[in-house]
Amino acid sequence: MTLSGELLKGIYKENPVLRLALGLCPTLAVSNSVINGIGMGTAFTFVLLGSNIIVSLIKKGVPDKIRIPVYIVIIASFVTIADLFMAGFAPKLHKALGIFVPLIVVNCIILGRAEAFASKNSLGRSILDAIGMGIGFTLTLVFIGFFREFLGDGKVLGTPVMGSSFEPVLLFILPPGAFLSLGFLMGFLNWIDSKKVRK
Amino acid sequence: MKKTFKGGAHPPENKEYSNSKPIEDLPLPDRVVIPLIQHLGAPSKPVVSIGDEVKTGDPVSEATGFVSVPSHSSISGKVISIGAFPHPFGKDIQSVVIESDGEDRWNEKIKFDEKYMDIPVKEMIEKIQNAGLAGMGGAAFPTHVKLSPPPPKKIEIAILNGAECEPYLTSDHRLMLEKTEDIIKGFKLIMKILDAKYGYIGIENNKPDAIDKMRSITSNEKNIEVVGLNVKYPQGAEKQLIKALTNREVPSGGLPMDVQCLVQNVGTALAVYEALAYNKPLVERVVTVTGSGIKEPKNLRVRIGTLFKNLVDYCGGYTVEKGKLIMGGPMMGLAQYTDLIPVIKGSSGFVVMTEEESFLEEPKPCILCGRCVDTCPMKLLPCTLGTLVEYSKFEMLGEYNILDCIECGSCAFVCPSKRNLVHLIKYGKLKYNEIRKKSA
Amino acid sequence: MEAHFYVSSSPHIRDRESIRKIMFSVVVALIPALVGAVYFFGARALWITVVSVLTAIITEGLIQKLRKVPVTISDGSAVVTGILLAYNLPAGCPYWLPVIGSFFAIAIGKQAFGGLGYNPMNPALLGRAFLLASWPVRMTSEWVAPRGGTLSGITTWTGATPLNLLKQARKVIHHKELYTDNKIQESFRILSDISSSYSALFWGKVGGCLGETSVILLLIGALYLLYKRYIGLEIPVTYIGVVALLAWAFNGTKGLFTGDPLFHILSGGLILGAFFMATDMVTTPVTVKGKLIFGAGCGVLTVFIRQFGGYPEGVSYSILLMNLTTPIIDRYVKPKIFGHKKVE
Amino acid sequence: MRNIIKLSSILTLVTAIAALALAGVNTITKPLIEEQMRLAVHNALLEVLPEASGGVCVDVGEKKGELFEAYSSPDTTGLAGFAFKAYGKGYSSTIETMVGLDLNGNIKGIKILFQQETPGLGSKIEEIKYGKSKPWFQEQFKNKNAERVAVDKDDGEIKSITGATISSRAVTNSIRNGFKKIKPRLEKIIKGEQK
Amino acid sequence: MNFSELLIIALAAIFVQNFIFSRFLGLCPYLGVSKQLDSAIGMGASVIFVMSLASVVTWLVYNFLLIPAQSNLFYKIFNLDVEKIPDLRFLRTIAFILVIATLVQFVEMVVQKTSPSLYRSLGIYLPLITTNCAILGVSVLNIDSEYNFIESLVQGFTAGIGFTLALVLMAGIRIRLDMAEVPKPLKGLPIAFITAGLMAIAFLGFSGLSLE
Ligand SMILES: Cc1cc2nc3c(=O)[nH]c(=O)nc-3n(C[C@H](O)[C@H](O)[C@H](O)COP(=O)(O)O)c2cc1C
Ligand SMILES: Cc1cc2nc3c(=O)[nH]c(=O)nc-3n(C[C@H](O)[C@H](O)[C@H](O)COP(=O)(O)O)c2cc1C
Ligand SMILES: Cc1cc2nc3c(=O)[nH]c(=O)nc-3n(C[C@H](O)[C@H](O)[C@H](O)COP(=O)(O)O)c2cc1C
Ligand SMILES: Cc1cc2nc3c(=O)[nH]c(=O)nc-3n(C[C@H](O)[C@H](O)[C@H](O)CO)c2cc1C
Ligand code: SF4
Ligand code: SF4
Ligand code: SF4
Ligand code: SF4
Ligand code: FES
Repeated sequence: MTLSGELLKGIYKENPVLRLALGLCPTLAVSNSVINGIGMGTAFTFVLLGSNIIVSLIKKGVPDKIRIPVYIVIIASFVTIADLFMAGFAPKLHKALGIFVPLIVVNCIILGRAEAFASKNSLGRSILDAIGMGIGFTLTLVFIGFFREFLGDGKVLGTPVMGSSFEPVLLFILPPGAFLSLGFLMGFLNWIDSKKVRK
Repeated sequence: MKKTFKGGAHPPENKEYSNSKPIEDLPLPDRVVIPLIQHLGAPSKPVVSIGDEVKTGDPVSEATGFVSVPSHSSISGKVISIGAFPHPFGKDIQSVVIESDGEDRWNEKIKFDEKYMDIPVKEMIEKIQNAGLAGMGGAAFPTHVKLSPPPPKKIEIAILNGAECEPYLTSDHRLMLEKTEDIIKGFKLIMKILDAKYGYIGIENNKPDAIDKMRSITSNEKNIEVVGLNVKYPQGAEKQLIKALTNREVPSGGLPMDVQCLVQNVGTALAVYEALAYNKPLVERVVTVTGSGIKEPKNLRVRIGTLFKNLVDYCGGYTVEKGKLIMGGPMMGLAQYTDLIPVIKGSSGFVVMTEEESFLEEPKPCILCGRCVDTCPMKLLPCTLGTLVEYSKFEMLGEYNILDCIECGSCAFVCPSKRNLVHLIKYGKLKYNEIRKKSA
Repeated sequence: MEAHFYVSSSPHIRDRESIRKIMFSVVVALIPALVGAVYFFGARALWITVVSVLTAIITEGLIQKLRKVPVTISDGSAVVTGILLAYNLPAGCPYWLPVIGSFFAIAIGKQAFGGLGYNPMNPALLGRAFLLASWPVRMTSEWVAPRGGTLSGITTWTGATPLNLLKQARKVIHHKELYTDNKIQESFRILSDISSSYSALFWGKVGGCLGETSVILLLIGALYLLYKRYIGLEIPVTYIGVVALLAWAFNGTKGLFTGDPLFHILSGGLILGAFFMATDMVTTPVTVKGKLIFGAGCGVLTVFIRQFGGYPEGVSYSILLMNLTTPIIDRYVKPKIFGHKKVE
Repeated sequence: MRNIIKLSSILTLVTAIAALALAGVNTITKPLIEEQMRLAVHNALLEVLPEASGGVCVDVGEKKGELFEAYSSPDTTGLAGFAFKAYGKGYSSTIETMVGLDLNGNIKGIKILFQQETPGLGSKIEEIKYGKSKPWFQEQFKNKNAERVAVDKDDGEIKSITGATISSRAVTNSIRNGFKKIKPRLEKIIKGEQK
Repeated sequence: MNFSELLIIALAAIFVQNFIFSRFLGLCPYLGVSKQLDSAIGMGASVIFVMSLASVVTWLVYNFLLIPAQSNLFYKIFNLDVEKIPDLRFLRTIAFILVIATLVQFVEMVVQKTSPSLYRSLGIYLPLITTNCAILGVSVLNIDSEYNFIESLVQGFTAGIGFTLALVLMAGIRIRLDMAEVPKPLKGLPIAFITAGLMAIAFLGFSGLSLE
């Protein structure tokens, strides 16, 4: 695969959330606003990038039997770093994302990429993969976040954009709205794909 | 004790077309087609060749095992062909075709035997097999097999099935009115063969005249009781009949003898009597020809092998050009694509429906209304069975006990979505059995 | 003459019942309540119903066109959904509410799953739950007082619908420390007055969703459906029975077995729900035993939500929640098959 | 066996390195985080008790961070008022409010510190109307006596949010009840100060 | 300790703040293992067990090792000054995940040894559970909510029950969806999400629950 392909695949073709159905919990939980999506996406990308780099660097030295535990420790370390810095520099966001920051550690995308990609590929490719996947994840969160914030709260990035006569569809900002938005987004992508295939 | 079972349906009875028509003898046909398969079990093997002269009652084929019966010529004449001919089961089947000599000369051995009651049981059973008896209630299971339960089993209750729950059909009804004594004699023979303690005669309450007649004839018999049954389909189905009369449930996968019962159709009882008392093989039976597609519906005594077309012509012909021809009743009967099919031992009637009557709506998705569940006499979940088959989930059919289905058609009848449940279930049974065989 | 015969699998005759007949009978059965709604709440009740039904039909037709499947709007199921959704709205709500609700009910509650027969949950109730979650203020404050009566059905109290009144009063009494004496006394008076609302509740002279208020008119329709055997008594009777029992046992303010079962039966959407919505066959169990469990479950949940929940009324959520259990009930609760010793 | 020991020691080593690295990060961020937390409280205090600006707030709570004294000058003299944290169970969260009081028990300002009420409904307790700079719901509390605040539905003066009576009540009642609870202590402190 | 408080924790974990429908924790196994009823029940049972156990163990780790308070073992054993106890809270994430992973491994081993039949029905789900955020989630939530030991256990156990409830209901519905004419683009995961959304709407009926 070309290098740019390595970067871009995570955005659409192998989008971790929409295509691989991984990392669903944070996607649904923090996608109620754009800003949450950006925050989560950034933290996630940082952890993914960090762990992909380290895993790719040490891939030869780790015995197979303890590969997973070692990866988990590495990932957990980066998560903690992200967690601590976020608490120090962006306390509001940190509070809004709640337990989903520490939970990045079990996010299946990260372990999945470490396992399936970084442990088998060169450092450069692993970095590109991490950035691509991170962007794919972040974009998905931001997209769903935009949709939910706009419909459910009448706001974009926290600023009211609809007139006062607009009565937002509260459901979208509530938990069911997350499921419905993601479900229909996935269905929509399937529909587009089927159109493409027919052509 | 409630004289019925749980579930069931109430299709329109439509018996008035023919229930007051006395049985008439159909004039002898010019030729008969005698299929070698008219019963459940191994097909019989022909014993005549083309050109042979036969008399009425002469065997034309022999049984090929215990669960098999011979066929007999139903007229006198000459064998003109042996080959595959259209058959009510929907495919062509090996048959012996006999051309009538118009004289109806009977085999000499067929005559009244005064001491018929005294022959040993074993011989009786042999005679019944040789007479070619197969159940006349529809399934055509060889009668002698049912009458010889394997040693540890003991039949305590013999049941005469006069329910005739299928709409339209009236042949059993007319027989019970016109041949009452002979039927009872046959029933007593059956009880004697089995050494049965009690006899029940179950008749649906829509035939009060038959109940009265049967009661008057059996009033002196202490161990025979005539029981009026709720009018409900499928009251005549073996398991449901036993449940209604004795409150016993034939276990799943089991046979009536597992609950010490045996069920025979009234026509079979008559045939048993004639086979033992007259040595008469099963060469004729009573057939109801009915439905709004028939000009003059009738009950006819017909030689086995007579083509259905002859029956129709005798009944004045069809009223319509297009319609549906069913051998048996409309709930379980087999639709025929031609009327050039022979009457066989299990043909209790032919129903001809008009085009409008035979129109079936497009099936729609199941709305889970549960009507089929309420109505199923076996207490299955027909809707689920149907859906599982539609989506090819054959391996799950066992969990829903598909093999317990008696294919009575009640579920499909009541379904507001007009689903072809029985069709699906039949197909499902086939597939499920395949899977079971493979894994066994 | 050479006759031509059709061939098909048995059985060759079918019952006259059809989906369409059943659905339009339900429509007929719902008409008395609509007449009542128009009488009590004015012509707006009729228009809301019309808007809701039309949206339901158009949505169903459009989606089926889009999906390129046969358009089945004439089977009447969308009409029933439309009417029932309208019956679940306050009479004073703006017209866009039934439009959006009906769209959600049909498009997402029903067609997304493949249409009639495939939806796991009651579409009309999903529509209502969607509206309630999205515009709670609209859905809980657009009440219209009935002609010649009050919202509460009690002449001396005008502020709220009966169950709301009860809920608020109970709350005040449980948290006396938070409220003024005035308020506490008032709450006690409400509790003692509540039984004077029976007749208003029975006839429908009370505030509430437009189709749920009149017990007698709903029962007339329900009797018709029972007579036609389109609904059975299993669910309604267990549902209402369990509500009565539990309300009597636990809803009193003076300890166990001091509750007012009659009030709980007559008020809110229980009659509408029990006879017309908990009986929707698509989303309820097929077996008799299953239906009894379903009805009882609805009863328990309704009382639980009325008693402890954030909403004064629990009927719609109870039915929706029990809808979720339907596939499991159908899977594990089977009738005893003829000839089997026991259900495994 | 030997293998197990080898594997365990590698794992331990990795973990130890990770722990050390994290300890390093922690020493950097810990003061930052603590400062953030302090700032949050401090800013809230200043907001609800502008009189105390310039002065410091001294924590006097039994439970850490529940009750504050405010002084009008840096050397902790001249008691200017109090602030306390009130907790009320709302619709879907426990709402945490900082309440500023003058010495007579009149509210000088309130600030919601934490709430997770339904967005668009209960969360309107923090809504800032277009063109305004302060949340209208919280502004209502200014200069009301903490002992007597109540929402309109309970015959009080605080206008509750439509469709979110529960959240409105939670804030209001938590302030009233919180004040009732600390009142004796406040009186004691004031007496001590006057001595 | 107050019984009604525990009841509130339980009701919240099962209904009001169901891990699936409200907290969004454990969605992978929720969607992955809800295609069949038997496996849903097996998975549910495993999660209930592991969640309870993890709640207890992580609570102990946090309160006896990580926080600088009198409960800390350093304080107890070395008689250290509270002020001087190292504040190891920053190690929470790494400690919890390792504890949980070890715990699951251990449980797997024990079950395999003691009850092969149980292992056959639950064993396959155990490895899946390590990377399930519901387990780590409940552990972190217990700490964030400042729950005591019993409260943590109750929350862990009942959250598992809530998870199982959601899983089993979903499995029932998905079996039915398998035999429905779902529009093509929505087949599979999309309709599963939509169903979960509608289920979450139904669970809104429990919102605002208060025991009084
Ligand atoms: C393989 C087989 C063996 C049978 N054996 C006996 C038997 O030993 N005794 C008996 O009374 N009936 C026996 N039957 C007949 C059934 O009880 C029943 O009468 C027959 O299947 C027709 O029933 P139906 O017309 O209700 O379908 C047997 C049937 C089959 C298929
Ligand atoms: C649905 C159903 C309905 C039946 N109805 C009758 C009936 O009305 N009369 C009858 O004699 N046999 C009926 N049978 C066949 C009986 O089950 C049974 O096979 C028959 O009475 C046995 O008698 P036979 O061997 O003499 O035919 C029915 C079978 C089924 C499956
Ligand atoms: C999805 C949903 C979320 C809700 N959120 C809140 C809330 O955040 N705060 C609140 O007070 N009430 C909330 N409610 C409760 C209702 O709006 C309730 O009817 C209202 O609090 C009663 O107040 P009222 O007397 O102003 O109608 C919510 C209701 C629903 C359906
Ligand atoms: C007795 C009966 C009750 C019904 N109740 C409802 C209902 O509560 N909600 C609804 O959307 N449709 C109802 N329907 C219509 C229909 O079953 C419904 O649209 C299906 O759920 C859609 O698949 C009902 C139909 C009948 C016959
Ligand atoms: S339907 Fe046919 S086989 Fe069944 S009982 Fe009636 S006549 Fe006999
Ligand atoms: S499932 Fe079989 S036994 Fe039951 S009603 Fe249908 S055809 Fe009859
Ligand atoms: S009768 Fe038809 S529609 Fe009703 S449950 Fe049975 S199969 Fe489904
Ligand atoms: S690990 Fe958590 S976030 Fe990732 S998919 Fe599984 S449950 Fe969801
Ligand atoms: S892939 Fe996320 S828990 Fe399995």
